[in-house]
Amino acid sequence: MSLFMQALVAGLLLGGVYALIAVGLNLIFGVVKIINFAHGEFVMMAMYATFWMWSAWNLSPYLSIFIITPLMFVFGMVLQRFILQPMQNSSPTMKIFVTLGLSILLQNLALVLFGGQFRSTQFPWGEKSVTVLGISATYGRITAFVVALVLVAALFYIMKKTLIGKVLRALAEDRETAGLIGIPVKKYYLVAMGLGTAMTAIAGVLIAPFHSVFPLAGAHFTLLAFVVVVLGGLGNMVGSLVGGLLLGAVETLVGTYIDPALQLVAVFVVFIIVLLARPQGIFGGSASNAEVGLK
Amino acid sequence: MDNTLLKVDNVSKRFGGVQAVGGVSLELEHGEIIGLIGANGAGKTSFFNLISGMHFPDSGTVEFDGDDITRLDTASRARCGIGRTFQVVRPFKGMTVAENVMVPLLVNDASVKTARKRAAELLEELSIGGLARKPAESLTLAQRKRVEVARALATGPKLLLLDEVLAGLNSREVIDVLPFVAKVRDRGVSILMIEHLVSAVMEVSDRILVLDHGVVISEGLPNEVVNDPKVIAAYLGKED
Amino acid sequence: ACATASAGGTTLKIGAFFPVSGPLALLGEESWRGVQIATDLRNAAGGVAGKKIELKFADVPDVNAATSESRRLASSPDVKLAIGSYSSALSLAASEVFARGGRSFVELGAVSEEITARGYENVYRFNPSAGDFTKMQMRFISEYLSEKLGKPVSELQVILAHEDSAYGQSVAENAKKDAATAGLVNFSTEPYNAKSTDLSSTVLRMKDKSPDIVMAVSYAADAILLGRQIRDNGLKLGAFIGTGGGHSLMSFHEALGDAADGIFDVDFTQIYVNEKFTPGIQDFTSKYKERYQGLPASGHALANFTGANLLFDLLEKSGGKDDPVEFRNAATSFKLDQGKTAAGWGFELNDKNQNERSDVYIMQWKGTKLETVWPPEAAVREPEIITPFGV
Amino acid sequence: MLDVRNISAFYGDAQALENVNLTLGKSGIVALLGPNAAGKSTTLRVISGIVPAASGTVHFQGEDITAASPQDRVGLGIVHVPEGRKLFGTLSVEDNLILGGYSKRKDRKTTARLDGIYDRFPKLRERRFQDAGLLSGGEQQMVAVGRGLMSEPKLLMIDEMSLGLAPIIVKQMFSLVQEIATGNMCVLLVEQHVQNALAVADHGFIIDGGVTRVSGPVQELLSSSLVRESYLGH
Amino acid sequence: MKKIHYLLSIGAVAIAALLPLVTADQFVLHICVMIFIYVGITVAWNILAFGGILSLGHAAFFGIGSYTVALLYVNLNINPWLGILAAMLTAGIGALCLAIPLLRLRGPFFTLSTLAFVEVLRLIAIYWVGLTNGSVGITTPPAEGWALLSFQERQPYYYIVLFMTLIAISISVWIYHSKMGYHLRAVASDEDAVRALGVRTPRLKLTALVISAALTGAFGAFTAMYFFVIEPETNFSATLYSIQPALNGIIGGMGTLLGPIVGALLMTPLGEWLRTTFSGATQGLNFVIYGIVLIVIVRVMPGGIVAGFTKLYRRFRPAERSAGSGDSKDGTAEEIVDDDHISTTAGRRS
Ligand SMILES: Nc1ncnc2c1ncn2[C@@H]1O[C@H](COP(=O)(O)OP(=O)(O)OP(=O)(O)O)[C@@H](O)[C@H]1O
Ligand SMILES: Nc1ncnc2c1ncn2[C@@H]1O[C@H](COP(=O)(O)OP(=O)(O)OP(=O)(O)O)[C@@H](O)[C@H]1O
Ligand SMILES: [Mg+2]
Ligand SMILES: [Mg+2]
Repeated sequence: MSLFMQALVAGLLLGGVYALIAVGLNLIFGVVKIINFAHGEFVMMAMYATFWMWSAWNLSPYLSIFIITPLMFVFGMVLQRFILQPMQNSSPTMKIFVTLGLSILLQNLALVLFGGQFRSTQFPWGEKSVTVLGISATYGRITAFVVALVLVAALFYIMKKTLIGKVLRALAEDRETAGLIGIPVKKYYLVAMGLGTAMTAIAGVLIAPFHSVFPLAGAHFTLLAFVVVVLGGLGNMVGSLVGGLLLGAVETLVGTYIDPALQLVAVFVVFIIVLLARPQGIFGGSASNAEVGLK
Repeated sequence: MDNTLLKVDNVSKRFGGVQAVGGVSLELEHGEIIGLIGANGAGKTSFFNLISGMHFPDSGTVEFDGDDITRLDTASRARCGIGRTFQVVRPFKGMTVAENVMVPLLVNDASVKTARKRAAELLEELSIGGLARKPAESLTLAQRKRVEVARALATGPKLLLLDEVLAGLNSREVIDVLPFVAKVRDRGVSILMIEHLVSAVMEVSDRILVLDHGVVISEGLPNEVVNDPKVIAAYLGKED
Repeated sequence: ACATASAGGTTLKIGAFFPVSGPLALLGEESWRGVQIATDLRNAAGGVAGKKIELKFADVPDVNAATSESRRLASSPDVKLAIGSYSSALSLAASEVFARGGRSFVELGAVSEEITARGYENVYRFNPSAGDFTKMQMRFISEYLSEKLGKPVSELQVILAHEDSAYGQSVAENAKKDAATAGLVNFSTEPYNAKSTDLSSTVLRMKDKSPDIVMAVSYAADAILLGRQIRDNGLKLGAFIGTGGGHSLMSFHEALGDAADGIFDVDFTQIYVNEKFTPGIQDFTSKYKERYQGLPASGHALANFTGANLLFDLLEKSGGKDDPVEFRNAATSFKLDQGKTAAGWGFELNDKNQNERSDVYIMQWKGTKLETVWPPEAAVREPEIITPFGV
Repeated sequence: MLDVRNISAFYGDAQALENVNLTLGKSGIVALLGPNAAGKSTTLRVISGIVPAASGTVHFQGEDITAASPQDRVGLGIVHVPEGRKLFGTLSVEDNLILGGYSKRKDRKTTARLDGIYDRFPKLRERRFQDAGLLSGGEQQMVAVGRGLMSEPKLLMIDEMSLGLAPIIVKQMFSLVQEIATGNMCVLLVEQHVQNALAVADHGFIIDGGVTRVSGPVQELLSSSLVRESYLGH
Repeated sequence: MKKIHYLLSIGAVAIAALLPLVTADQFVLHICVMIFIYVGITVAWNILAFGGILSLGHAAFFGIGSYTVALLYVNLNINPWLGILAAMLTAGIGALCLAIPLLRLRGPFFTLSTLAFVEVLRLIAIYWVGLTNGSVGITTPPAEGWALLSFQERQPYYYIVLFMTLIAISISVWIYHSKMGYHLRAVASDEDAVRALGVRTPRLKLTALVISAALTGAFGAFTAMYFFVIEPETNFSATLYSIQPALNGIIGGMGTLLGPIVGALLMTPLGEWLRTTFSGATQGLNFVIYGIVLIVIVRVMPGGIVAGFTKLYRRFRPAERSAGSGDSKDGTAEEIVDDDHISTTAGRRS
């Protein structure tokens, strides 16, 4: 039982990390409508930034996050402005491959600049662990988990209640009409991409204390993040949280009780099974409005 | 032999909280044209979807040409002879108008050559022969509607479901098109048409069915129906 | 390293395959550095048999690239001999092309048994193989740890956690056999996926078995992750023995800090080793420092350096002739005792063209140094028993 | 107020407009008529800026806006209710309306404007929190017009206003248009119900083949035999 | 097909067939073999793309094909030629396994789950050591001769894969112009509408997927014999055999006939050339350049290379304008309501 609880807690904490990485992707995928294969590389960039600030200025990740997040916001906007925006009208598949090119580029740029070394941010506070009822967890992971919750709640609020959120949802649905009724579409795409990238940066910074930093550090997360977003439902932040937690729990429980070598298999199989039952994801709305007179 | 082509018995369909179709029955005979009118959201298109198999009814049955087709999928129904158009037109992008029409023709006829010829004829018949080589997405709404009709006709239907194909035509153009509808019927195709242009519906329909909130509120000969106070209240509005 | 490519008489062209991009970039690059240093030193000393050595380098991040690049180099009539390749899969691919094309391939770093087990007479391996790693581990456990931990071998609970790449899987296969031979009755393996981003389930399963010793085969990131999660979950161990790869890397110590102290590791020779046993290691170390501004990240550079030097010695003996027959004659007749090269290796090929006198040693982290501690002839100090990961 | 001079426009290589001229006053209803594929929708698109004019000019209140972006034009008071309504189906009715008022978002009068719309369309007040996609066609058209009105336009262009609407709603929409056009607003209507359109409009333009053929006050048009024959069918 | 197309195709085939007579350079021939392999799998991938279906799962079929031929050859001593046929069969069966649950999914949902499918197979190939020898992989025994599909020289491989590729292209051309092609292209635009016209789309998509997978499996099998080494990381590599063919196809022009061929013809040598030219310099530099090239191509020719050149060509042949040729594919509608137009026109004002 205590093994089960420990595995479950570990799984949920891991799920928090997945959710954290997925919320940014959810914005980019759900609003900007880009399957961003460079997502993991955004995480990787933030991890490197965290590492370098820590090694150069001994800056704690929990401080550098306030520098890195805005920087990555700008980075996301620049990307949107100069690479993605000019091809807003080309087919979605073409956009996929721009992001793929970007992913290859960023990964290898990191290799060119920093070499293949595996680096670690050593941050004692994040590594300290607490034990409650025989179940232990480190502060670093708990923080990531809590921030994931907060971010999801904040984004949920933003998307539902604020004007920005409404505009973003409108954009996600029909950007041409949004432009027609006077919404500065490009500006909001910049915002969405910036926001998505900034969220991703937060994820990168927060996992840096317990993950190694190397050129491929983010790549392993890309597919997982997609799985989480699709599983939870496009554009649905709560979905990403639930999806992340579900997959995290599946991963550790299957790993603990069946075989760790199969834990990722289990994650993908669960993903496929859930999609079969709910092709729009757990919280995805039904998309067939076409016959109702929309579009 | 029984002359009934389509027999819909008490079908219902609910979407979440909305009872889109609530127990509608209908018998349509060979060679008949029935007009279907009703307020927006009355459930007309949903009713079409139940007949054409885009959705399955929650209850009730659909019989076509003597067979129960309630559980048959769309494609099979189309093969049985139910052709439909979509209210929200759906031309195949990336294909020319002629190619659009070839798609259904190729279902039965494996030869691309004959399909191409037949498509040209059909388009000519709908007086859009000149558009045959244009990309389908470059047409205006009204043109797209005609392509939609051509495509439905190309399935070789016994029953044609027309969902607001006259919308977007001006009065003059409607007058041009109506005889075509009659001509199709004269070839032995039964027609069920949704239209908001009451004068047009009255002109070609043998009978009219009025839906409101998913139920039939009136049914009968065109003249009877338009004078029905319930129809006037729910649909036509008072003449001023 | 690119000397003027003139007539075959004055230069000796050798193909060199290493993955310096992609997921294997780090240790692939380290390996390649070792070869470059050996070549530079040898060329500075006049080359082999009067010829300059010219390396034809190819980056081979994946098997497709390895095949393509070996085709490319093998299509040049001057390249009759190639070296490589750090990774077993790459080695298998590249050596196939060379061997089937009637040329020679010398592996300097990959450990899978498969490489020399295919029966190609022109494929050689100068470095130790996976079996050498596990044999050394088992020896260390039965001859040393068993006594220090106060349990007979048959009672020791030993788990091998390993990643499931070719390296991990082939080490695990050998470990199972060698553990049985060594009388480790309570031996089990825990495979995990090389791309896992979380190893808590592996750690929890191990914790459930309360092992005395955990051995691990990991690449870089997972080695660190495993260490951290063992620490975070409070898994108490008598000893932890890494198997090359990630546990030899400086980054492993950097990530875990003091918690890494006391971790054992079996690997290719590292620079903190009995220098009497490893003549020439100082040259290597200083040359490496000079050229790359830092210490080697792992033992790979030294292993490849040593392997390349062995190769040059052979070529010296064959009079600079690199065609397959001459080279094989030279290789099979060449013998060198252990303790005569910079890695401490000797040289003698067995019937499968595997260098039987190369070996791995047990090292232990202390401070920022991975010091050789066992067997005694190579050791710089005695091993210490420290609870792993500061649990 | 709006002056469209000699515009031409293309879709790729295909010419949709050749020479369209249009002038609109400060208020009233103007009907833009013409057969299928005449270029009516395209004309509206050029005016709202989603299709660029290849030649010719568009002036609004004396200012040359030929090259202005659609957003800027909305800011100036030109609003286009596109054919097919194009609501944001997954957003609530109220959110759709709020977004319609985006260009005026800073004046803090959004709530007042919303109330204005709800007073005009009481049915929408009932449905304010429902997803717009689940409304019936007529209700959707109301939202579409309401969304356009939210930015308090000076020129409201409605394409195919009564397309697919039940006769009773068509009547409502026409009286609605008449109502809103009494204020300081000009409504440019593209409509296939020619009789109805001409019944409410003050002024009419007829384009065909991308060229303005006829224009003038409605009475004149109604008496023109060309108009009667080609558009009214009698 | 027009006459000129016939002549051009025959010319291209003739040049390809004669190339080995001109050069015996084994590396050049090897690169050609790689190009043909990629043309083949890209064309196979593209059959599904006719239907607008973007699969990133083809590495699964490639891997299944590779393992089938290798396992049959190594364990049961079954002739590799038969193995290729068996590979087509198993890849087809694999496609059925993928299709039955996944083909109902649409758009990115389908695409991403195919990617997950590849991951699952890769992980199973690693895990199931008893069958696949795990990550260590399988090596085919050395041999020589047509009987065993193993040669020292590249020429025989060259002709074999050229032949296979031509078959794949022919199948693809035939499908495009057949009933199936029309139906698939219609599905690409609107599946519901196609169903309403009487086309059994699940069966249609399934057939397309199975054909596409079987062809991919055949190339997987050939590649296994060609490379000798079969291991999960490579043969089930999404990067090499899912993303790369998709990339070739999309860069050339997804769903068109010529696009995938052109894409593969350009991208394969580009990658090889960059690696041989730059890899010695700095770790990863060749990929940095590759990434940039990729972004630039996609940016400059958003409709694909073929469409890009068609457009250029049209620009210089204004006489042919607006004659909307029978199979013109460019979405004029979208181009026009283009944000960028707005930005350029807006720019003029300021
Ligand atoms: N797929 C669906 N999901 C949810 N609700 C739906 C769906 N299809 C239709 N509805 C709802 O069912 C009701 C009937 O819609 P339907 O489209 O049948 O009306 P209609 O009579 O065709 O109206 P109109 O004349 O405007 O086309 C509407 O309230 C609509 O919102
Ligand atoms: N998106 C588009 N792409 C290409 N051509 C188009 C597009 N939209 C319209 N056209 C063409 O431009 C011309 C004018 O079309 P427009 O839509 O302006 O006509 P309309 O008068 O609104 O017709 P309708 O009454 O049918 O709506 C037509 O020939 C049409 O084929
Ligand atoms: Mg309807
Ligand atoms: Mg129009």
